[in-house]
Amino acid sequence: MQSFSYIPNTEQDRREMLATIGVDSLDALFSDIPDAVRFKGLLNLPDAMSEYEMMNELKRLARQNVSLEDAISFLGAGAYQHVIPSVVDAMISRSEFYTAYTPYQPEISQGILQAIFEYQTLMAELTGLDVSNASLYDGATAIGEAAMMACSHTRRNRVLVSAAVNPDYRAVLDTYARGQHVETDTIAEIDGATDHTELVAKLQDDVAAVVLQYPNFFGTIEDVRAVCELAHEKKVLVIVSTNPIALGLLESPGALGADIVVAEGQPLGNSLSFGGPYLGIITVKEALLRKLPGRIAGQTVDREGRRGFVLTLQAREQHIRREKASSNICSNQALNALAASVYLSYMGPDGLYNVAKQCLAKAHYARDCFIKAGAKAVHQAAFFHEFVLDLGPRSEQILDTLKKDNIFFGVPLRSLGSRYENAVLLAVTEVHAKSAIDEVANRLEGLL
Amino acid sequence: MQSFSYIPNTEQDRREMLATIGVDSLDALFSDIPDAVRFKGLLNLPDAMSEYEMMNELKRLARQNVSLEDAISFLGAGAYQHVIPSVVDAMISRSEFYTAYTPYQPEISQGILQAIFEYQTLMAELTGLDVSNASLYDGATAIGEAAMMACSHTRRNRVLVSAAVNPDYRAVLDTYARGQHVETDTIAEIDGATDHTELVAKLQDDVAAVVLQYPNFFGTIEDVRAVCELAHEKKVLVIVSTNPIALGLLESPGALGADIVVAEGQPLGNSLSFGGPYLGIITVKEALLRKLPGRIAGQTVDREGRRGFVLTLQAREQHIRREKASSNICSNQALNALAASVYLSYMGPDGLYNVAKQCLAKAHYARDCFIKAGAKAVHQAAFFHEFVLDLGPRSEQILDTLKKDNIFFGVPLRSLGSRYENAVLLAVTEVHAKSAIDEVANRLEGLL
Amino acid sequence: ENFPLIFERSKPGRKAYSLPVLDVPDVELSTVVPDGYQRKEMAALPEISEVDLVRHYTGLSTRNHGVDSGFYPLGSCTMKYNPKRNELAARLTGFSQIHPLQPTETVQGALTLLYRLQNHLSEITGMDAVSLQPAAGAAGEWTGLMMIRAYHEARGEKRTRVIVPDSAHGTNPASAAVAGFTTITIPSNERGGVDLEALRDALGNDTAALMLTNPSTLGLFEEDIVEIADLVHRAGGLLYYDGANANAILGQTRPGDMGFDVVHLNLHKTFTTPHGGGGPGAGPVGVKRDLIPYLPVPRIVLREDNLYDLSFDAKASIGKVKGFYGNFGILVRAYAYILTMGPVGLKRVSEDAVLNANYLMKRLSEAYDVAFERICKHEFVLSGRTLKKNGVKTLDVAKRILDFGYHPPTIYFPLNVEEAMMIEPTETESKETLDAFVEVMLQIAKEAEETPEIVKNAPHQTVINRLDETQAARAPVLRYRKPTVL
Amino acid sequence: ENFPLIFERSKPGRKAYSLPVLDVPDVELSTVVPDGYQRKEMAALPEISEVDLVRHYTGLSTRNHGVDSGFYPLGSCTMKYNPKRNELAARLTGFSQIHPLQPTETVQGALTLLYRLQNHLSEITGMDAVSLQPAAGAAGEWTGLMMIRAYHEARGEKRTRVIVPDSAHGTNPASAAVAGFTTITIPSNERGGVDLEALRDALGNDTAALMLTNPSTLGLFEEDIVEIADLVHRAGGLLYYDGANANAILGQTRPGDMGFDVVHLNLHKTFTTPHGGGGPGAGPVGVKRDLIPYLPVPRIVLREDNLYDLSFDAKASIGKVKGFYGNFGILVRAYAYILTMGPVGLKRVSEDAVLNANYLMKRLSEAYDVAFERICKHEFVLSGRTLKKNGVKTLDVAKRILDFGYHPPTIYFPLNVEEAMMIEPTETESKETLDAFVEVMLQIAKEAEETPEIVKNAPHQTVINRLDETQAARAPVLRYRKPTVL
Repeated sequence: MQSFSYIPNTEQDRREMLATIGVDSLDALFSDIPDAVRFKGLLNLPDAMSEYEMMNELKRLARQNVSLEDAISFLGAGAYQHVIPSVVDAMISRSEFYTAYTPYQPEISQGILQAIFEYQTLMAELTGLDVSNASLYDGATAIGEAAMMACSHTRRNRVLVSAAVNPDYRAVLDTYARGQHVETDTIAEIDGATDHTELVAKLQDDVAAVVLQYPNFFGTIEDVRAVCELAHEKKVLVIVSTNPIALGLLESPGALGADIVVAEGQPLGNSLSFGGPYLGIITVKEALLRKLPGRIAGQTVDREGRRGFVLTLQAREQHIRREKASSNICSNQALNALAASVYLSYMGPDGLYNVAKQCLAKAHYARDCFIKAGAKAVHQAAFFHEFVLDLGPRSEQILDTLKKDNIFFGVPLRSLGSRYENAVLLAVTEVHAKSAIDEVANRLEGLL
Repeated sequence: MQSFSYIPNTEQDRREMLATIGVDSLDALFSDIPDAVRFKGLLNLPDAMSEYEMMNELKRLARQNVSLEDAISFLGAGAYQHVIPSVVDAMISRSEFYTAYTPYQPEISQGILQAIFEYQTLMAELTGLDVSNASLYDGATAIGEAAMMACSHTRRNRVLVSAAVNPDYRAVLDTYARGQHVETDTIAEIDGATDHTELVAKLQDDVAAVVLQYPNFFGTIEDVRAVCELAHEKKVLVIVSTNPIALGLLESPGALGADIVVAEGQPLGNSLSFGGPYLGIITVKEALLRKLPGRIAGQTVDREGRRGFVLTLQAREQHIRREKASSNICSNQALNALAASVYLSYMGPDGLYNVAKQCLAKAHYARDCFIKAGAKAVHQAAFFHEFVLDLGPRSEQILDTLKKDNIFFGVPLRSLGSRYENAVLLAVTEVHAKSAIDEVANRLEGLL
Repeated sequence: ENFPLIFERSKPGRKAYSLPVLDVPDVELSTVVPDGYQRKEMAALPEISEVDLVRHYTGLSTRNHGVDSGFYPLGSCTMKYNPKRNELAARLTGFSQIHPLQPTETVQGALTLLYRLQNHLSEITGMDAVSLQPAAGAAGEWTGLMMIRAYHEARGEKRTRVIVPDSAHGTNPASAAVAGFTTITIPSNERGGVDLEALRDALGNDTAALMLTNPSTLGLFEEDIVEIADLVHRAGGLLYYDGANANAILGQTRPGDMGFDVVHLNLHKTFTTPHGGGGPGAGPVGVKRDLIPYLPVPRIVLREDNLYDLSFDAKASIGKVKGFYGNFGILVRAYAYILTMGPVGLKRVSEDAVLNANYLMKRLSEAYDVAFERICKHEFVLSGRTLKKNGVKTLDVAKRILDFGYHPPTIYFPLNVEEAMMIEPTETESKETLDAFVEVMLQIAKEAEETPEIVKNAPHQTVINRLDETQAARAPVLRYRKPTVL
Repeated sequence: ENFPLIFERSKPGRKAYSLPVLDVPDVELSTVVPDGYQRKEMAALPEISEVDLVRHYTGLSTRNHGVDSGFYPLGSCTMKYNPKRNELAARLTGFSQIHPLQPTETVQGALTLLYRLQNHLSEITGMDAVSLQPAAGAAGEWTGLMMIRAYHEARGEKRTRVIVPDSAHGTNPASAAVAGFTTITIPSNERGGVDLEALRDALGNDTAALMLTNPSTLGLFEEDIVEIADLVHRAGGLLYYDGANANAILGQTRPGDMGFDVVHLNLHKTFTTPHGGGGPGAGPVGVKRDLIPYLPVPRIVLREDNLYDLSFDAKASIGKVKGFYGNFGILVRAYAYILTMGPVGLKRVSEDAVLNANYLMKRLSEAYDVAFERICKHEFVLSGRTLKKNGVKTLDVAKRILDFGYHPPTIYFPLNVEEAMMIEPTETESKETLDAFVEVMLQIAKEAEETPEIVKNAPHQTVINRLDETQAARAPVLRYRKPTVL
């Protein structure tokens, strides 16, 4: 009989176990499946591969991708290349963490529970709000959850979304909204920032929340404070989607007045991995705590008064609320949250500031270089580490030429409309050496 | 002040600690170094690199090597490419293992001590002898240690070494022998096997041991049994250097009569790593136990009768014997030994047999293919997974041409004398797909 | 002694981080950051050296039980062994260091993998197309239900109700709610299956779908599945398959063949991707042909020039359900698993999962009430009601199990069994492990009889004993705050 | 309960291994293996599934204390933090998957690294050339002494004696013995240094070398080093530097400048490569110009065409001392460390190693006898003699330390201090860690006074208590044997 590394029972084990059960064949254990729907024969899948063959096959596939180790990439738009300290993977690779389930049994899960508690503290600190959950799926779904939560809390069902919010996030939000019969409405952007005039016009009584991004999709540092003031006048909540790296240097959305902060946590020590698994961050003001979706860890004591941690406030959650739930989230991104905690603990306040500062300085340097090389600025607003350039009518060919040398210059924005027909969005971080920026600027100059 | 990830003390810590010590500067702590030999200024080394820069630099160097993932290689001669199960690195990467020292405190070192005890058992089982130590440095030095041990035990100081023993091992043995005023003498090989006639002639009263390899340097399955009979008649010990993979299928040297078995343990789950760290295996008959160099773990009980393990028989060791020691070994290759244990436990008897069988079958298949392609057999003796081919006068160019396509056809043997002027030694293992062998045979045919 | 929080290990000025020196001109913040937008107070992140950080998280890890630590028969969670080779595969540079927006020509390997995985999961479930996007089982449910809604709406039908059995996971009704449906819960019959009468009563022209976990959370295969499917379809509804328990049926039967229209799988259950202490998982969703137009975008497609591509071109699609294309790193692991097992291995998985469960059920029936006396699939439910006479609750049994180095079963679920204990051994456990667990369970049953206090006061061997969950919820402390120095 | 041996988890017929199917014609063994050379009885390797194997070794790991588990002030072993980044570096495919006999053009990266590491270590030690081959400190000693022998022999001098101080590691005299020398041990003076009178007496025209660890194993810098070097050289001998304690002097002074002719370094001490539970380490050896001809082969050289190469061309060489070129994987880690620290960082290492040691010595002097009242370097020696009045031995103190999660100091070494405890904190520890350790040590001293039984019966918190070492040695059980079933 073919053996499989992950299936221990021997033929003799199987015989003994069947005898104990009191049936004479394995087939008898499947006799409750109506014959009409029994699957006969074998699934049409490739034959089992040994570890060596499987790994070779996957290495072959992996080599068919151009990894960023072999490229210069200014791609961002929601996923960012950063330095990931080696300790991150070393710690999340501790098997007691990654092979565990949700910590339902606190006595043997203090490791993860305390780690979640620490994560919640870090997120609250970073975003300037009171409470964090244990994580959501990613930055895109976090906006969806936040908006639904805002509707549930305000009992209103209209959400205003800035056009300067990542279009992918807006698309996911739209799906969430359709699900719960919520309407979304877009607020236009001017020069890469939310148009406050339009916002004011649309801030009607049925509006639950305004969603904006800070720094926004174009990299612009939005005037969150002003938006919060406008919205709060109408008792409208403000949901700010942010970049956690930027918060090493920019004022926290909480301090600016945001009621709910969400973020894509990938930049905090999580690898790019072609888009996932990433980390959905959400923090809220205390008042919103009972509407916060997902797991939450809380501190308590054991019978001897020792500090310990448990999952708490479960009355909010789907397994208790069932059909009355306003979120269905169950499993989340615990291991990515752990990575974020290790990352932030490793960087410390000084390190995070330093990363943010380098992103900012290098992005400004790169933008200047590329403009000198002939690209045109599209926006004039203040920005953090992303910005938009216009490469003119030959934009597509230029990107293509650079791509052939494994230079991924930026994300084309043509889907955003005619204004951005030839525009690309670039992100620059601490991984970009001056020499690489200069090299690309040189190449660009020759192409423009 | 520049900060370093691995140095925690802050400036304030340093000030407080100096105050407690009662000195006013760090310099004062080095005042015992005579000024004449104080090193002024900074060492002439590259400036500190951040983790990202350092890793990039090492990745750059690593990419300047052709890894065997990108090559077809029949190189062996003491270092072998095998399938390494993923569990091996996962287990030896547990930091409680790899960041620990030699287990001097058994109560908090049961993990490593039990692992050593299990390793000793595995080695004894595999080699067919009574006792193993916790490891030596590698296969080459293991022969040196074994020979010196034999001399010490027999109080004789002459060692006969087969010319079919790996020349590198012989060179290391020579260095050991010179150190301890031992003489070594070579027994010639005929058709890739030890010449028994010459052996008999040289088996004089002053001979402590005969050293042979099984399978030997040329891959030949030596007649160990016959050598043991000849040697034992003269009360000469037999030291057999073996390949642990071969012992999945070939009779154990212990069963054939060997007194001391040594081996390069690299093939047991240790990566090639450009020659090290590897694993020196040594096992002996019970009678030789008290002369066995290195650490040994033994079973015992604690005060409550629970089974436990300790380092034992330390009276043999350098830290007790000091100038009376016949070996100076202190640290060894514990982590490589652990890798070997994980490997063997994973493979089990059936797996090890299977690996050995595949090596044997593929080596025979490859040899036939290459001979059909025009290479000439050099030896006719039975062999395991290595063999010698003669490529004729254009040998060097042929190897060079293949190399340019990242085919490492074999190890040239020209240093062994005129008979091997155009000969190469090839090793074939379970990693070599038939398609790769066929491809190389095709290429070879075009070149010969 | 309390295990310190990372914040309690912090010391001002200590640094672990290591970054390249800034090699471009520094910027004066006030010239590039708008007034009032520089952070005034830095986030109170810990300041710690590398070794202290490593000791902190290593120490935390040793205060946690994972599958690698020991048996983990947590019902409905399929706590299988997580293969080490899959961890290596996901970490290959060519997978872990690619950006989701790279030109598709530069990520053909990744797209190939996704495309093949879609096809393999279609084959395994008997469906016609699969989307890999949902990040978790619940996300898969929601995605599936949104498609069901779109399907009915496209046909001009107003179907607002989703039927779920009382044994269903909480995510089922919750997902229905967030997809805009109302839920009807129907009771199980005495054999643990769907009560056909109740189903008939519930069905109507407002029925959007029946959600079924099969085998159910009771570990029982729905013997009437053919009739159920027929009833639902005839009422104009669709069938949704919750794949949480798919481990029991791999290669034995397929949701598609049973009549299901939409299915999600939990790759972190059936396909050995690690649970990560609560995630990330992946919840791919498969559909029958009629529902293909509604699949989320982008879809992974094979172009005529034999290159793989992302297609956003689907007018009827429910849209995007997640950023980018799903939890790629998890998908790589699942693909590695499928390649490793092949069709023979996957069938063997369900065989041994079911064998192990029945063996364990049989042996435990000696001391515990089995909720339903019939052959189970990959898991089964015991009731602790017989222990109650000495005041021992199922919770106590669970806590006592901790003392023996095992993770306890799921308790108090499903809701329709009193003092439920839901046990799922999985196929990756050996008979010896099951036997050792049986010995412990029998001993605990004996203790419950003879020395109930030992059980009621358990655990005794853990780093901490029972925690005050009431206090935790009543006066929530959800984050650390630095003590104010007076 | 005993933690099972891997053999006790074995079950006939169980398999974890996974190999490609044989794709070439199978061979009939009897046709290719000589008669009597097929194995008759398979080695009794365990038969175990993958998860059981993983649980076995994971379980064993949790029964072990490493640097990542907590403070490890084991004197003379320099138990520093082992950087995670270095582990990654050594595992890069381009380093871990290259064969030592590949054509040198295909391993230029590896050779570049080795060449640069040689040069960096030369600079750090103040020597003229370095060989990276020795696998460990003791192997470095032996290699160095073999070169010293070759040097004297080449000059026609018969010098057979090596002088070592009484505080030396056991490897020093042992290495001298295996290099063919006899040893003269000289006592230390009252300040812990070399007794110059005794040295003068020992020196003669048979003196091959003086082996010195500086700072010594007492943690004391040899203040008379200039005079000592002069004395030895004038007697025609050479000076050997045992680099076990080099952590104290990085960037502060160099063996070469002190007058040493040969030096070895322990990369697994000073250069943060992990100890691996007893190895692998690396013991590179450096020499002054006059000894270069005797260095082991091969040497890593830079050819005129700017390619790196292996040179076997050295007639006077002592030959080969190890297979291939040394413990390459360890050398990669050490190189990564040197690049990480740079000249400023390495100097800071010795500063903080010495600062931490002096701070700890000062604080512990409150309750323990300090062996030598002077500034120490990276380590220091306490004597437990004052505790003896209540029958508490140094061994007991060490065992009691275990209860607090620390590894104890080295005990009963060096031999010239009664009830010695040799403490080396290293620079990777924080002041808080040292302070917490001090509190424990003071508490133990108090216990020794007030409740000595607690100390004498320690440890109390470990998975096992004191083991019967006498029985272990008297009736050695050195391997598992399957119990015979009667």
